[in-house]
Amino acid sequence: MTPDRTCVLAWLRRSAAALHEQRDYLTSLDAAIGDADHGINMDRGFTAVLDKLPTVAEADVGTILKTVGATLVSTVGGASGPLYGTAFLRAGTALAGRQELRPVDALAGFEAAYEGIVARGKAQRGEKTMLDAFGPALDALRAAIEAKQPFANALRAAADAAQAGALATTPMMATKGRASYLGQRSIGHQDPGATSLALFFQMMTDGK
Amino acid sequence: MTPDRTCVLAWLRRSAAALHEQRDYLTSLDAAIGDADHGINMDRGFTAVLDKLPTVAEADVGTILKTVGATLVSTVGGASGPLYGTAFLRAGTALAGRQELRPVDALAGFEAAYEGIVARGKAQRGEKTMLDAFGPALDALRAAIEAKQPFANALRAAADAAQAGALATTPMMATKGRASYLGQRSIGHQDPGATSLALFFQMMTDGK
Amino acid sequence: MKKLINSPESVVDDELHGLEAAHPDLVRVDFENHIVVRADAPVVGKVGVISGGGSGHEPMHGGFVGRGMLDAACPGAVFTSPVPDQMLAATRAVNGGAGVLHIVKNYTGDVLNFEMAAELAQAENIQVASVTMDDDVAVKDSLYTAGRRGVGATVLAEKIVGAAAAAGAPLERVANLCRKVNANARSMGMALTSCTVPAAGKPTFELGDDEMEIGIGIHGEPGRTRMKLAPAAQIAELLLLPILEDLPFRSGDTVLAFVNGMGGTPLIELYVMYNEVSRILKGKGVTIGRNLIGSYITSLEMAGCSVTLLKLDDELTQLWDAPVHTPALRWRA
Amino acid sequence: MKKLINSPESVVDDELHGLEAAHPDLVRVDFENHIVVRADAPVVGKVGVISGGGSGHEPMHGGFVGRGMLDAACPGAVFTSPVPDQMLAATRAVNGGAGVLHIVKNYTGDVLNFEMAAELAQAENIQVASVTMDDDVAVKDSLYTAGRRGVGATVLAEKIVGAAAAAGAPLERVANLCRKVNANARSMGMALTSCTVPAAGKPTFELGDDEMEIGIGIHGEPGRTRMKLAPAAQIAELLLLPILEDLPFRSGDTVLAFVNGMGGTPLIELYVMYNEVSRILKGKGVTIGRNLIGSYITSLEMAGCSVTLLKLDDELTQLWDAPVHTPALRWRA
Ligand SMILES: Nc1ncnc2c1ncn2[C@@H]1O[C@H](COP(=O)(O)OP(=O)(O)O)[C@@H](O)[C@H]1O
Ligand SMILES: Nc1ncnc2c1ncn2[C@@H]1O[C@H](COP(=O)(O)OP(=O)(O)O)[C@@H](O)[C@H]1O
Ligand SMILES: [Mg+2]
Ligand SMILES: [Mg+2]
Ligand SMILES: [Mg+2]
Ligand SMILES: [Mg+2]
Repeated sequence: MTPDRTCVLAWLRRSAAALHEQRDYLTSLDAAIGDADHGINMDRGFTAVLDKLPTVAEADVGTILKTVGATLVSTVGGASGPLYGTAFLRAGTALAGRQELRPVDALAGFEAAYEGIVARGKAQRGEKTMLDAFGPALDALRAAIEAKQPFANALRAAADAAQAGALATTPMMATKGRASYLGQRSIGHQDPGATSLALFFQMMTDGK
Repeated sequence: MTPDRTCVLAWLRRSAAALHEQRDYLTSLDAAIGDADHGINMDRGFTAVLDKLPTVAEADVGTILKTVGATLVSTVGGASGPLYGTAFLRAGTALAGRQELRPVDALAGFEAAYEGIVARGKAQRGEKTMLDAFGPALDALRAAIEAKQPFANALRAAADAAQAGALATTPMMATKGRASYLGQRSIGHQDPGATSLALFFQMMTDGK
Repeated sequence: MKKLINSPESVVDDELHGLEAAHPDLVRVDFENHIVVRADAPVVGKVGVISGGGSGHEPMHGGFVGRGMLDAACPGAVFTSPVPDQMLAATRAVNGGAGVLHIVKNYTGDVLNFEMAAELAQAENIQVASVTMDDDVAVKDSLYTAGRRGVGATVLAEKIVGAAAAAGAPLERVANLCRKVNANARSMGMALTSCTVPAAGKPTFELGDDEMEIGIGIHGEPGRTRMKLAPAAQIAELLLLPILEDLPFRSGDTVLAFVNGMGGTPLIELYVMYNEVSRILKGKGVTIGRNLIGSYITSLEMAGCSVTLLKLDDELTQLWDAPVHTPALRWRA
Repeated sequence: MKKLINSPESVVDDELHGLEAAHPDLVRVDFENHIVVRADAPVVGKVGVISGGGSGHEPMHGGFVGRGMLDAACPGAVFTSPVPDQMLAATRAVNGGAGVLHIVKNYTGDVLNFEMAAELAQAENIQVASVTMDDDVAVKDSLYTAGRRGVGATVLAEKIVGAAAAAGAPLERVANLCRKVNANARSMGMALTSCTVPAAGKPTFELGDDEMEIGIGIHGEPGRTRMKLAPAAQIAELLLLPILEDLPFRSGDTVLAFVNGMGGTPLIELYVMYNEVSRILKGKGVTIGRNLIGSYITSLEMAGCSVTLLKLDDELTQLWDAPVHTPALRWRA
């Protein structure tokens, strides 16, 4: 079954619920190497997204994602607001007008989102940021789709890679974002942004 | 043996040592119903007194006590500075020129000291102040001296009465000084000033 | 005990050295007599205004020495009234021939030590007037207490009488103004945490994680009641209602509202409190004509706040608005 | 968590309501756009100066809006950069036709959000210049970090460029002045205690009773090193030496020395620290031409301090001395 707008809306709702539930956990990760607000920021942003979703209940996937991006830019603040906001805005632009998403469409959307984060934040993989979950997820997704695996399997592979990528930030030394101020002391803690990013991929495999 | 200037000097030195040793205890009593400085105040004053004593090593008892009083006024501050200072100043005036102290002299000195505290602080017995140790001590001293008991016994009786008086401040409600701000909440704590006062009497019986 | 100090013994002197180093244009510190004196004292023909009390309440009083406020301050040891020698030296230093006002906060120690100093100064033929501040409604003024404590109104009085003295008012008028401020001002304070006297090394009282003290003084004295922590709106009521009832302040009155931090309270919280105070006063028909928000009369690092209301009339308002230039309070100068 | 607040959700708005209630002559708060704007903005023909950042640093920035300093401030949630919509609204509100300066503290979040806002404002044909402040020597400015953080120098820059804008300087000069302040200022901070983000409800980090953090930022971020508590003299060295070496400041230089409290630090301790700072600088032959002592850029109720040195010349000194009238900084006005 090809996922459609309804699937995307359901995914956003599940993600909002998961962020709300993980709010304190994400915040505690940020307390260790940042400023103890990542969970609060994401929860604030996705609470606003939930409020906005009814206005795009009938819209195409591109419009839905752009609305999410604009809402995040306007409500999250911090580093994650412009980064996640840009990601969703770019994905929305890439998927303008779509009612359904073939696997290659989904891949194009994620690639645009990833490039948006890179363009905005000027980080690369290995700097202990959300890119370290997103990058591996994207690689896994691309490989699975190129190998013509069933889409559900591809998403599962991406989610596992995101999760592994998030865990792999623990031994890294941060060189971007607030955690970079800690230098060596940032080692040994999992990156909050990578953790929230992995959660979005997980929510594509859960509850289906 | 009739106590002389040397005994008075030795008593002052013992008192200074005892106040230094009891500094934290007196301060903790003041923390409960005051501002946590009584031990610090008294220790500061008597450290200054110790510094001053050599200048009156050859002086008469009156001069010694007046010097102590002036030193306390100039170094203690708080309520206890003017009160103890006035007490020693008045006792010194009453004992001007004396080289030795007969029991009646000592009594006269203590009476002058007591009246000095009353005049300065305008308190009466029963208000949970140093007077509640001083009053009973004076009564006991007067009674023993009038009963022609040996001076050492009289001092012992006064010290015991002072100690009992200090303990008896615990159930009192303070109506003078800083502890009075607490109203009912001042009940159940021993008064720091009464405690330091009892210590002076105790130092007349110890180490002899 | 966590403090930015060198040692409990040196903290007051270190602070005074810092004050002098920072503001040589405004104050000089006489370390022999342990007093803070206006740089150009005595001002000939002007009434001198001095105050003093224990240290640990900074910026009060040393931070209020300068132009248009105090001529000298006498800092005691932490939370301990200064000794008469200090007040005598300060009185001499600021006497410009028009006499000297002693502003005394009503604590047994302050009162007794200032009293002894005034006796000594008068013996030197310096004209001295003393006014005792007692604005704290947390303490019942009855036979059963040493009377109300002097707290926040002292800051307002020092500014207002300082302006009158600067304008050339004679001693009697300056003293009467001080009495007028005291008569028209009421305060009450609360604490979220205790403070730690440096020489004592541990907190004066212990409060549970969910408790607060209402009716505290400025020396880490426990308050009159311990309560469960409450929202700012409720705390504002607990402080304001006794204040309003006491004077009383009535609908139609104009006041100066002073929301004061106890030393460890960040400004964000003081503005939250001010918002509640202004809301409650609006509801009672009381107009806030002037305000002061900040940590001006503190208890070391105690977290908490106090509120002072002063009923204003034209005279007090004009004197409040007059130029002032001190380390801690400055405007129109 | 012990705070004078109504709820973690309302604390920022409650504070802003308090700010507006207290200073209607200086600021108005636009709650729709969540910005603090100078009461008489826009001033036609004057360069508008705005700044912003997370809340929890009060009085920065809202307390610096008024005459001779900022035209608007954009308060984010506690410790969270504001969103571009706020900076865009502020830019529109203060644009008097001469363009708008954005003073941005160098944090990824602030930089990205201000960048988006500047793009949007420029699309509306408002001339915008952005200057990023990065004065914190605790962070190595290398490939391996997001660059130095903006801290205390921001306060000084806002005062100085505010004065230049008030005097009619064009946008380019105002922006260059801001860069000059940043280039000539260095800061470093330390903490005795953590702070508690209201919505998080518990301290961001835990410090032992005998420990301190050196090199902290202003968001409760842990510092670079944790050490045993030390006397003020030693803490002053730990903060000053990296500052002095970095610019470097040299014998013969004249500086503005800014000793800042982190929110929970009483003034007595800041003056103790100032005394040590002035002693060390004297030893190095550096003259303190101006100073600022108080809690101006804070981290909620954190206890601790930061030191900022700004190398002064005549231009900077004159602009520093120029009249300013804001809720938190006021002189000659
Ligand atoms: N330059 C960057 N590029 C990509 N991601 C970044 C960058 N800077 C920070 N991040 C991510 O943002 C997360 C922090 O987000 P958040 O706590 O909401 O913002 P802030 O750091 O402003 O408080 C980090 O954990 C990291 O994953
Ligand atoms: N009016 C008074 N008359 C007699 N003694 C008093 C009076 N007021 C206070 N005291 C005594 O002073 C003691 C407190 O002294 P201290 O703590 O040194 O001064 P302060 O209260 O100024 O801090 C009290 O415990 C009490 O015994
Ligand atoms: Mg964060
Ligand atoms: Mg005491
Ligand atoms: Mg005392
Ligand atoms: Mg943040």
